[in-house]
Amino acid sequence: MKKFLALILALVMALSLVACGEKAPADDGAADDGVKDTIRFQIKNEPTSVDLQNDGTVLGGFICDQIYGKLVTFNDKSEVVGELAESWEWNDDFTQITFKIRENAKFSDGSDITADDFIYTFSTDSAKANTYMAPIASMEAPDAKTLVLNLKSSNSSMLKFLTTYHTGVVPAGSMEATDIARGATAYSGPYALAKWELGQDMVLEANPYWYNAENVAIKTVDYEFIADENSALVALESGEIDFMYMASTIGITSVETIATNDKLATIAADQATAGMLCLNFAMPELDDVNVRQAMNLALDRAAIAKVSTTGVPGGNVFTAEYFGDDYIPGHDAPAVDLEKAKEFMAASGYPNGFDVELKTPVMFSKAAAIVQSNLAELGINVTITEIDASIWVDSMIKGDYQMGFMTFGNLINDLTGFINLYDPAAALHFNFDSDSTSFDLMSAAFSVSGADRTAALTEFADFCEADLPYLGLFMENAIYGYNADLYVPTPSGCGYDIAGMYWK
Amino acid sequence: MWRYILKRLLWLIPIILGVTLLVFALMSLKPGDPGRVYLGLNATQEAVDAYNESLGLNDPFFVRYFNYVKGLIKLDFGKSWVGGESVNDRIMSALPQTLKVCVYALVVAFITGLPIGILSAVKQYSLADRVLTIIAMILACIPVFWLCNMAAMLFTLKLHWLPATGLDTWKAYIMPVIGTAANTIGLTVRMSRSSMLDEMRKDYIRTARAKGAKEGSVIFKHALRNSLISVTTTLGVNFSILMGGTVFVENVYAIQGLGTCIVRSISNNDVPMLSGCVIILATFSVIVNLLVDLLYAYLDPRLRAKYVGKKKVAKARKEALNDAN
Amino acid sequence: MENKLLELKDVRVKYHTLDYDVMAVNGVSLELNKGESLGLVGETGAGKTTLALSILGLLPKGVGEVYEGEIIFKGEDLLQVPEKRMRDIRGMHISMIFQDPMTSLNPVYTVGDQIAEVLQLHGNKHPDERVDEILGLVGIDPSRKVCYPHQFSGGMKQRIVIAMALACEPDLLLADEPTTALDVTIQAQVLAMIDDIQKKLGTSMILITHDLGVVAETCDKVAIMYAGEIVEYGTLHQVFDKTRPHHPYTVGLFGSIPDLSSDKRRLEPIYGMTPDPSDLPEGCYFSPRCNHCTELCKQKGAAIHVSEDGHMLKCHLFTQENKEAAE
Amino acid sequence: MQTKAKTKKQKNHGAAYDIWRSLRSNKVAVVSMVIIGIFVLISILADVLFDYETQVIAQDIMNDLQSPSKEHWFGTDSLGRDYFARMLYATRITLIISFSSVFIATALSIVIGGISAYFGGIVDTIIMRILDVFLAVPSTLLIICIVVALGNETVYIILALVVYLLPSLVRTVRSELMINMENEYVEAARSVGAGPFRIMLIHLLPNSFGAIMVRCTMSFALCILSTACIGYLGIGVRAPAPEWGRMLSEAQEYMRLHPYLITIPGFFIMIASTAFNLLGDALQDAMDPRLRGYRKMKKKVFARRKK
Repeated sequence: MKKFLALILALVMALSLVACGEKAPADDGAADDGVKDTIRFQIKNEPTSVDLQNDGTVLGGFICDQIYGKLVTFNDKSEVVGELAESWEWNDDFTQITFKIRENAKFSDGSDITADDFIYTFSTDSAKANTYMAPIASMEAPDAKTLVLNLKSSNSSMLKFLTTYHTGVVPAGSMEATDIARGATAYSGPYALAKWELGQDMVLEANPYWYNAENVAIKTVDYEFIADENSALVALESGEIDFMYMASTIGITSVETIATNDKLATIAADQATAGMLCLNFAMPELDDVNVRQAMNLALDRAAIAKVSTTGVPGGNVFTAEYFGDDYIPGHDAPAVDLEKAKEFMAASGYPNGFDVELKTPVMFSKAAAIVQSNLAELGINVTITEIDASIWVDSMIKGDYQMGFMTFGNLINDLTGFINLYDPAAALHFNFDSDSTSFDLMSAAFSVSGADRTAALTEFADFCEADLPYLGLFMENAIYGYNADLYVPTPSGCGYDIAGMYWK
Repeated sequence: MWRYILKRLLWLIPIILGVTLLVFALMSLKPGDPGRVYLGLNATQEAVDAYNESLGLNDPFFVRYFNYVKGLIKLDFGKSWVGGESVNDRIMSALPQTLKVCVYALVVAFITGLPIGILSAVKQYSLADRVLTIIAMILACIPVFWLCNMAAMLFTLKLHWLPATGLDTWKAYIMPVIGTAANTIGLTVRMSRSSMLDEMRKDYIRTARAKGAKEGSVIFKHALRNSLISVTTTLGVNFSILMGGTVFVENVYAIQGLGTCIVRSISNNDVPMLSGCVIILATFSVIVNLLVDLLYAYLDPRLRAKYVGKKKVAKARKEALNDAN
Repeated sequence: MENKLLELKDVRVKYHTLDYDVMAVNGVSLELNKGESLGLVGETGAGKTTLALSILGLLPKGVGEVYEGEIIFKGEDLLQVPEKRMRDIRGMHISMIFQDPMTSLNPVYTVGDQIAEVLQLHGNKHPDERVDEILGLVGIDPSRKVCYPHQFSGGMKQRIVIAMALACEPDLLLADEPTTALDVTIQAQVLAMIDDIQKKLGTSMILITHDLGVVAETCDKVAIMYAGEIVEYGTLHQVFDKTRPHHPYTVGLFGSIPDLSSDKRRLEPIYGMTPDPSDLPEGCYFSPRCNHCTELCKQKGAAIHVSEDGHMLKCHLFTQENKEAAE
Repeated sequence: MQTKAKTKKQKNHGAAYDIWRSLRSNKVAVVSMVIIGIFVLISILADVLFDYETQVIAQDIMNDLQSPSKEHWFGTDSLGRDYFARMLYATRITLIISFSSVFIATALSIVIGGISAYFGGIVDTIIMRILDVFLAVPSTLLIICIVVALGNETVYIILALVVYLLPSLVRTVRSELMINMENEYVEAARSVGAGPFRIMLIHLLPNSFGAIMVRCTMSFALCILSTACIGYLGIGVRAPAPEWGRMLSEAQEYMRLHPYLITIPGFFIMIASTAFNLLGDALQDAMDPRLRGYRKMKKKVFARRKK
């Protein structure tokens, strides 16, 4: 009997030794010496890589933001300010920018950040393929601390492109030295990647050589990967994590639950994604502009926004995020005006309404119900078909719907993607207006720049106002939960910089 | 004994190959367009086709399978469809967590299940037996994901005893391990109870009593040793049930194990990652089954003698004979 | 008096089941002296094994119960003895052999260990040479004590069980149909071996069987049991003597054995079945099957009639008033 | 002198009556049979009690997340649908899926098990090795692979469950048939010239019917649990049809403020699979004559003839 028990124990020890390898379980974050300077940051999934030039995933980008310094960045009033560059100046026709790099700008290993580092980083092949660096024609470094960028064509929004983490800088030659996806040799951002083994925790340490390192309060950032939103919320409530980030935003019910807990708070930032009601123009009734105008005036966008997002009602898709300086004030969502809507219906080819099917995933079921009751006023009776989330995006792309919900947050995250919305030939096409007028106007606007572009975009906006290729419903916002005694600055254009946070 | 082990090991290879064929065939039925997923929705169709070509998706089925197996032999599970990350690294980093939870769960299940089973067998038809059997039955049927959620709510939110996520401190192990082990505890109790009852009815128990042995030694020395044999057979099956359960437990307690990989690859339709995880888990379950079979053969002298081979016994007799004369 | 080893006084045993009781043994009185061997003969279900188990106190707990009578073993009433003392007696002073050798040995321990266990239980710290000795005694090659039960034939296993029973040289050996499961040739060997060991160690034995031939060869005394009662008890010579008066059941038993010497063509079997112990008939239990059955037999249980030389019969045929009625 | 034994006449019935009698006497079996009866009743009546279109799927946003009240016994879910109606309908869907997959799996297993047991040799080893492959993949993962690969129409879910149940069922059938094949009556039948199928149908199957029934009941419980598992992962029965697993995972969000949403489906799943498992256990006890167990120790040894 003893022989047998010994054998079982040996088997168990062998298996568990193999399993946990030689590493002792990770210690419990840096020992905080009285002053709390660590923050446990939750994100949904472990990023697949921290390669600043290739990383397509949202979470990877968020971490690159913290560890790679950029020439310029947004402040909390969404104005472009210098980060690694002290100052910059355009030439008159917006084809050349000259940056003056800060004297005290250093990498996390203490070496100086010079123009050559930028030139090296911007001239790797993956940089050339990156849309944000595509406009750069050539670069010069008159001296160590000045960088001159010559653009292919006059492009005023190039400055905006340089605020994204894609245009971060790494020490010259470091791309070849290490596999950049797992981390660079030295970091130019406020934080440096201290420890990251796949599957284990990811820890960032404050970069001592950061140009304003002295007022960075949080010294260590310990990332926790929790995929299930409910578990993350449980962790936040039990004080195991301090900041609940998820991927792009947290859900409505999490916001409600946090609201009931005074130890927690939420913070919101405008997001570049809009929720919209897409209309399939293959259906004659929806091809009639009067019907679209009628529906546009009948939708109660306040109620729809309340049930489907933490964001705000609104509708047009022309946001600062995409258009940079030449952003045209958006056409705000029209107020509900039933009489005018009924007039439009009467003027339309279908005065006494028609039947239409609205496909919706479970997360927009509530909004669908409101749309159904709103359109019923016009005699349009909507049957709601709930479709499985796994096939929702595919069926929208293939145009396999009459009316359907769509949000752009998870579909496009850069300019070209946005333009393609209107290109009938593009893979992602929403059957917007049977002809390609809106696409022609859109591509024309982007072939020019400066004042002509603004004029072209205004013309495009007016066309959309009149023709209504889709019905904008709400503007999503990114909302996150965090520990109430943590000060979180209002988020700037490109999301959250942890450097600005501190414990109260 | 070694001939038997070798034979079983040889049998392992076709089974693991069979598993890879099964999983690969299933996954190749999956309509999926890795190019589109990787390059994003606004990449041009040619770029997408080029990428698919590079992955070799257009080759005939058996060529693709052959390449896949060639990769497997070199322990290279190919590239994930999402973010092009190598599946290998992800699996190698996720495997320890899952194995830790599964092994500890197996031990916990065995250590709690067996004594309870014995107790309720020895005290048959007593109140304890009735109560324990019903609890064991409920434990065996409780849905894992529901149990974990409820436990997390109770112990983390209401009582603040246990941490909610991860496997950092030993306390963090408690809920995941018990969650994974719950079903197996139920099965072990039922299995050990019925095998103990069978053994207690056998004649050699009466012989032991007739020898004047204490009741305790009759139960533990004689009956338990025999019933352990049939209980160990369920060890192997239980281990693969445990691994099936990790998908849910790791999801609720945010453990970066293979279970989380599987859930993530389901939502991303990431086929190489899913098949990689499933094949690794299947391989481990097959290996553990083999280990359990060997343990079973070791425990049961009838089997062991058969594989020790006739030679040994014959040799013993020959020696005895030439001693005698 | 001192050589009286075992005395049973009106022992009655019943099994409790949830809706009725089974009367397995209904008043058995016996005596056994040192070195004597008693044959206990009867049909299946006559309560033979129950009697043996009750002597050793091995009746299933909470089910079997000796509700009346005494079992005096060397002056000590085993029914009052505490469990701990009883355990010392089992294997040391009284040991038992069971019917089916195939399942009586624990399959996962070596034969040597199982025999050694008895010795260790009763104070023998290093039992090895005793194990070899006892194995030799039962005719098994001591070197094979490292083998496992499944490596032995039925006959060999029974020898091992016997070795186990006789390891501590008990005073009394209860053998519950030791040879029934074996075929005839092995049966003879095992019986011969039991006989000469018994003579060598001076152990007295109660041999339970339904085979009168086996009793004839090995036992000194014979008791015939029917439906939980001893209906006839006497020395081998008395019971097997054709000329004496016998209990009708004994006559029936002998009638059922094909006797090569006599020229009788047909056997005279006993008709009917053993009565259901939970539903025993009134009066003498054998009355429904007895061809000498009288009205008296049906009403009252038979009295015990003991002849001068100790030949006991339990039947109305032999009691006084019946004898006058018969003349 | 002693209590009069029973007087009922002992009719000689086939094994089925004997099993039924022992089941009836086993309290646990009775309870589980009642529960299963209720579930079957629910799933039959679900269509009658609630109209699928208006009451089970139709959304009524205004009064969503009502806690259990008089007119909504189980309250309403996040889309205002009556939770009681959805639970009953989910019972119906789960039972239909479970029943069909168990039925198909048993039929298939009898065929495959029969072939493998009867012909033995190479055929048997091949079948066994193929089953080993299926058994190697941990249970839930096998179902996940199939459903992810083929899509989550109900047909594919049933196929996945059949493939999941098949190995253990085939092994039970095969071992039962093999045990029975050793009995002499198979030799006798063969000697009289009976063909393999005739032997299989008339001699072997009725005898191993007991063990197959036990395995069937246990498989039912496994089916219920697995349907719920894939439902929880979101790849089970497709929306908008209600299904326990998916209702449970959707209710996770509202766990704190509306706990009834998550407890009720979990409870149903547990009760259903426990009931089937308990019945399976009781069946196993009833099948096994040796096990006196719950059967009130009716001694089979003493023949009981009315004098």
